[in-house]
Amino acid sequence: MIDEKGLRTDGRRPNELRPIKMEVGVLSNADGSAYIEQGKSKVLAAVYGPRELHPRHLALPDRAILRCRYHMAPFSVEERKSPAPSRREIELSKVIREALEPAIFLEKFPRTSIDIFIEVLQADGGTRCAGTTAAALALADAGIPMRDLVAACAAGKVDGVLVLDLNDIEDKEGEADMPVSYMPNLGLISLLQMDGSLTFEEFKQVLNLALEGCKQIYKLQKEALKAKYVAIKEEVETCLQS
Amino acid sequence: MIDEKGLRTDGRRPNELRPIKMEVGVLSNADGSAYIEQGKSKVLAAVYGPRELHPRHLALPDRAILRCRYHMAPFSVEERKSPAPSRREIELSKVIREALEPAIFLEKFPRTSIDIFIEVLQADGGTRCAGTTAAALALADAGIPMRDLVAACAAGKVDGVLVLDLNDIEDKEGEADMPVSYMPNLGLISLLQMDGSLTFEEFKQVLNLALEGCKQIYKLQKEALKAKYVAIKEEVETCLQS
Amino acid sequence: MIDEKGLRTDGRRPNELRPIKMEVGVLSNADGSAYIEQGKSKVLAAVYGPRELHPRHLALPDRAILRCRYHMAPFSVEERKSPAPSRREIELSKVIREALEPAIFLEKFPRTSIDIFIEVLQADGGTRCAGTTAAALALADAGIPMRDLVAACAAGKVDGVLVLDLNDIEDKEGEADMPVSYMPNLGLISLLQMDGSLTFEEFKQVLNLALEGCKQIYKLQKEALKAKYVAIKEEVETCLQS
Amino acid sequence: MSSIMTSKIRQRQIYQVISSGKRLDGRGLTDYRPIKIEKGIIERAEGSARVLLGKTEVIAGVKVEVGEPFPDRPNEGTFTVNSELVPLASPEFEPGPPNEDAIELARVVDRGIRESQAIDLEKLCLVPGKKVYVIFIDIYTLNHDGNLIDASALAALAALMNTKIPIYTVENGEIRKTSEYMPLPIRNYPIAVTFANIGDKMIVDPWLEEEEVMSTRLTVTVDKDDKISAIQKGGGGALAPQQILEAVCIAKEKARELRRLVVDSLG
Amino acid sequence: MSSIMTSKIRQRQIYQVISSGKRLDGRGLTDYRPIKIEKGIIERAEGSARVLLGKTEVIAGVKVEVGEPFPDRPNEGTFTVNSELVPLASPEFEPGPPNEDAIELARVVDRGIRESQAIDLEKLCLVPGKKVYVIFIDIYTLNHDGNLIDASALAALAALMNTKIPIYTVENGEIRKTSEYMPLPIRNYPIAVTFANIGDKMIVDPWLEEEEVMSTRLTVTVDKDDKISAIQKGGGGALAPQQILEAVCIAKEKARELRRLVVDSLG
Amino acid sequence: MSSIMTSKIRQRQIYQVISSGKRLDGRGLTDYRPIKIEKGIIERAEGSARVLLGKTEVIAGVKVEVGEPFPDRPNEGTFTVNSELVPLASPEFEPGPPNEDAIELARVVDRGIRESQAIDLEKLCLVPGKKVYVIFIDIYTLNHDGNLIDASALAALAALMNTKIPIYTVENGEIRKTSEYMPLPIRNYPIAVTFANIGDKMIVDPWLEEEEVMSTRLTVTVDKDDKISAIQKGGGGALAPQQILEAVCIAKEKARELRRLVVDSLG
Repeated sequence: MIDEKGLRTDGRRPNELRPIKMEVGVLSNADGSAYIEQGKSKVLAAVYGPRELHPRHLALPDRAILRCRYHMAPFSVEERKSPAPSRREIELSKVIREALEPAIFLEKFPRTSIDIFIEVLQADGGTRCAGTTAAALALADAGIPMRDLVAACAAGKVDGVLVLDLNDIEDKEGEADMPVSYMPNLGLISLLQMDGSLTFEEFKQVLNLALEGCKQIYKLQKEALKAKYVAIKEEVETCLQS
Repeated sequence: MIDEKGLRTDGRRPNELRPIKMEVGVLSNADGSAYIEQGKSKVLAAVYGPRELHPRHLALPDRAILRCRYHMAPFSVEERKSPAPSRREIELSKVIREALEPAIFLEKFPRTSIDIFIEVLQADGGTRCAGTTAAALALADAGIPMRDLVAACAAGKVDGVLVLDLNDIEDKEGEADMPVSYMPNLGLISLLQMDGSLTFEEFKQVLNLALEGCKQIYKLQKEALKAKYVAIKEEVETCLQS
Repeated sequence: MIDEKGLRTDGRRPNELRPIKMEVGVLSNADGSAYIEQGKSKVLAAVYGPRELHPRHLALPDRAILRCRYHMAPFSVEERKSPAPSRREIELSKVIREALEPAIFLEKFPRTSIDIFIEVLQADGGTRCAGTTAAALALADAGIPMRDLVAACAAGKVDGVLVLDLNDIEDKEGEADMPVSYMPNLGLISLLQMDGSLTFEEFKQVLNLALEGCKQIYKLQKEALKAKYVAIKEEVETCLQS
Repeated sequence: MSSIMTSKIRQRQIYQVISSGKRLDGRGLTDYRPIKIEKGIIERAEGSARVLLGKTEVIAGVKVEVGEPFPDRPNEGTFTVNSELVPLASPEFEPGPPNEDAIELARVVDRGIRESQAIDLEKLCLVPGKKVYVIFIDIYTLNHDGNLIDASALAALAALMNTKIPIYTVENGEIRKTSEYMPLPIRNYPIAVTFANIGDKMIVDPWLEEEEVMSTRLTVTVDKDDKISAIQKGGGGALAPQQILEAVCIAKEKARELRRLVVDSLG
Repeated sequence: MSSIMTSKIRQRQIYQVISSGKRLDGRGLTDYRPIKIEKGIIERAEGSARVLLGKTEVIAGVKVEVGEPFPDRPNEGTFTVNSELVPLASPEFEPGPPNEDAIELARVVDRGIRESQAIDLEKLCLVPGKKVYVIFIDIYTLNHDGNLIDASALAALAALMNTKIPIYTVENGEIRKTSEYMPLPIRNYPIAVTFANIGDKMIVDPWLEEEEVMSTRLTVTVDKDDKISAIQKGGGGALAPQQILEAVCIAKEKARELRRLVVDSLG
Repeated sequence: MSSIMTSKIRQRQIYQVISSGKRLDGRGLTDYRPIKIEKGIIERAEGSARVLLGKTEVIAGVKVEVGEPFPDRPNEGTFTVNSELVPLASPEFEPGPPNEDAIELARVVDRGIRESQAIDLEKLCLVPGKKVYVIFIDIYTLNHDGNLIDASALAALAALMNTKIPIYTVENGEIRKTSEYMPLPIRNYPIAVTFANIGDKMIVDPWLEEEEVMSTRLTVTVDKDDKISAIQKGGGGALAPQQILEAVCIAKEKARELRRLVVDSLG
């Protein structure tokens, strides 16, 4: 899956991200929302809350409860997926929730819930990372106070080469895949999974590669947030002028 | 399915109802109940309520909640039906509930529920209408104050002929089926569905045909209610004489 | 299944129990626990409670609620069993709960629940009886005040011979199986099921045989309880001496 | 009316009357309520029956399909018993999958039929190991006024006796439905007789209010040869061995009485 | 923001404005909101479309598999419509299996497609009685601002028109996928037109706040020949026959208008 | 006793002791509790093992069936890992389908086995594309005193090493079970090593009270060649890259230690 020029199936160099498009505030009902396209992966995230929690006895007296659902549309994958949540979706919902939790000041909203909904509209690898990235944007869009953004990106090993941001075929046929989420200002990793086979030395390099990817994603997140505020500002100004 | 004399598979004329038998107050535990046989369709309806609602947080401060379950016995159809509610049963439960709702003074019973249970014991077409008709009787039998009775009947198109009260084979093989429920005193339609293919002109005629059917059913409902009160009166008198 | 010497497939005489091993207090988290091996059947029971009940509206003002789950490990039987509770497991959970209920002073713990969990690790016949026996030990181990222990044992008919404590093949291929639980001090039977074919006279004899088995099991239960207290005493003494 | 829970006073009354050997509705301790059995009430089902036991009302419907045998019984048809406590029958019943009561009920009826070998399953094999008749017995409780087990067992038996199954021809392992029907091969008539223990008395056929007072329930299923096919103790109480033996004796008599009713109703 | 329930005052306002023949957003009573249809947005799906109806946003995706036909239609492919009201679309939507609203929505869209015979199912048979194309139409609501039925029906139709199915070769009853694709055979274009009854007025394409005020909903699905394929009344109110007849008339006009949009968008 | 939630005071104590480089039970920060592995405890299962890790107790049972391969791996057997947190193991566990913790546990164990290619799946093919061995690994937690992942992974590996599978003969695509058995072909020995982050320390094999105090959990699965097969971060905290690298280093050593134990126990 790496050609003689060292390029990947989609023409990328090993340490190159796929083309990424992010947009913030795409849904009118949600308190915050974001859309991300990373290569052919297309993921939507929405945040509702902080809001009253039902049933009430689940509420915590000293902080908000964070809930997260990662879900794939039936048409997002090669073979139609049943809409009932799979074991994989249940695990990823947990992993993503735990990736976002350290970034949020949950203690500011006791007795409430903050609900994150991630819908994978099209899956081509890296959807848990794209979902985490989009969810962090949606949280920011909802105005929820955060210690840092969370930027996520995978790295791994394909045909003996360490590569960044694996697509579906690289993930499935490659030797290792390692999704990572990073909070650059805090210097902390909040999501880390790996499967495959790596020596300790390789692991170190792959981790660094993933962190580099996260940092690039982080920049794109900031731009996407800025773009929204510019858009709002323009809207307001147009409004005032008219 | 229409012979040279213009008669249907079961010998009826196009605008003729099937033989109908109604009985009110057939179950001793329910607050109200009714049984209907319409051709080979046999349907039982029971009403519980107004009664306390569990879980309580579902209760409404200004009116009763109306709940309805339309359910088919496993042995009611040609091939045994799983007892778990099908999508069709879930939809019909909603449609029947919404057909009965405008007839009931729900605002007289805040914080309670009125529960309607419809069991199809044998299905030969028109069971949602028969269920609606029986449920209206059961509501009256339970002494729940109503704006009007609700009488239901389908009409449709079979082999190019507009017909009343389709049986199973006419429904399945015919060109259109249109279940309707009507409140004759109010002159209002509370259930209306259609599937098939009808021109606007045909639609108008089929609707009128269905309304004529509803009016006949309405008369039978009144007789069934009267029969029960006569029966009670006789019982009381026998009791007094003895 | 009975040879010319009158012995059974596993070499036992008709009125002989299988080798039985009981141990009390085997799990550290549970409030009470017990383990039983009866032939190749291996069953673990644990008790939690009396404890606060969720959801609270299920609580009773005048006594504890007794709950019981009989469950088989997927690997406990010849063909892997789905972990979802089967109809058989649901019935046996009820039957075992009702076998233990008359032995417990539930009225001493209003508004609480006492929860019994039985896990069949390996099944070779008689697991509902072994589960009942172990659960009674676990209740005693949890310090829950009881009117009597409950000892359970099956008897039945195999190849025309009345036998005690049927194993799996005897249960499946035999003519009758009758699980019984007994409270020897009260002289009362609290679990009784039978399936097969027995004359009235045979029934009488099988019932007596089962009661004899229960009495033997009862002795073993007492020994197992004593063994635990001896063990605790020794532990305490060792502790004091050191 | 929505709550049919009997008041404490009423409960004490029931208890005391039974202690003195009588019952509030005038029955003797081992009398059944009036029983009415109607057959063939659901024409679309291959077999059906309705049983009225006092005010308790139960319908059983039998559906017949063709399916695969169990691997360990390649030459036998199969049957399953399912029970639904539909919510129109009692304010205590709720919609949803069968709860433990419904499951126990179905399994007790099932065991009576299975252990008495009421259905000749070997006659229900079409292609050994491949195609057999599959019998679904669905029991529907329409009004619950106590003793659902006996009413359900009666309804199931009557429905089975009323069942006609389509005849198939078999050629080269392929089966074809004919337009002919034959009766389901029935060779035994198991009858469930249920007792309630109230005070020191064992009464037969408890009605709903008596069930609320009873400490223990005991069901004895007896077959046509007076053999016991199944027993089930229910409820959170306990019984002395002697009480059980007496109940089994009475069950034999009662079963004969009820069996006559079912057979007559299908004459 | 988390609660989008309209206040009582707002509700009265909506009601009054409509009574006077206008709408709060400036539309006429029978005007649709701006509609935008995008096709082929999910490359992995065999067909897909996104519909924006004002702020209501719906995606439909079509997946194609090979499976067995229904026994009573051995020569026809099959299709199913599924709808999910995913929780990111509204604070009122909850995760879990489809509720009655989602099921009704899917079934109304399904009936429009089925009764107008929009898909030529006979062309979707590969091996009669054995192998046919199986079409899954999944409708995903992304933002709920009212009138999900019309948006969903539009999205489903646009996605079907956008669908390419793999061509198979059949040899001796064995099928083999080729690398070729062909368009899904579409032969009708059913359009759902939904009315809300508010006061004595029937308005078209209600948005969310209007839906909260309406007493009754009426959906009329009209096919390319101006024939009515499906009707569904929803909501707990009732309608006079005359109101229904008028709505059906208007629906015919509106359906033509919308049909043009779908066809154009797929040029 | 029914609540095993650790008190705030106790939590602070645990935290402080660990900050000073010690643990309340006297272990060093990277010490495991005593481990006991018993094999073959469930004779009816094709393989089984019990693991005691301190007071944490886990059983794994292996069942072997014959089934179909996945379409994209026609020449390989399949396996699934399932975990049940049965309610007798902890007052926090509830009956019902596996929750997210049980699912994560099973999937982490599964990935360790799968990615290290511990089972030689190609040797588990009977008839390519049709019949393969299907391996079920069921993990049962009997007592939960922390670090279920490592105990479960150990139990699963020991049970697999203990597994004997029936030998089948294949003739004309038909398979027949013989009375012979062979060991399951195992070619790697993945070991999961779990860390808890408490304060600035990474400790190995946390017990229950430590788990309640930890901010983050990190599991590193290492194979027989010291390669990393799987990693899983859990819990709502975060880690510095350096902490992760150090943990991975320690995991390598610990895995060797534990691997020796499993292999020895099966001598």
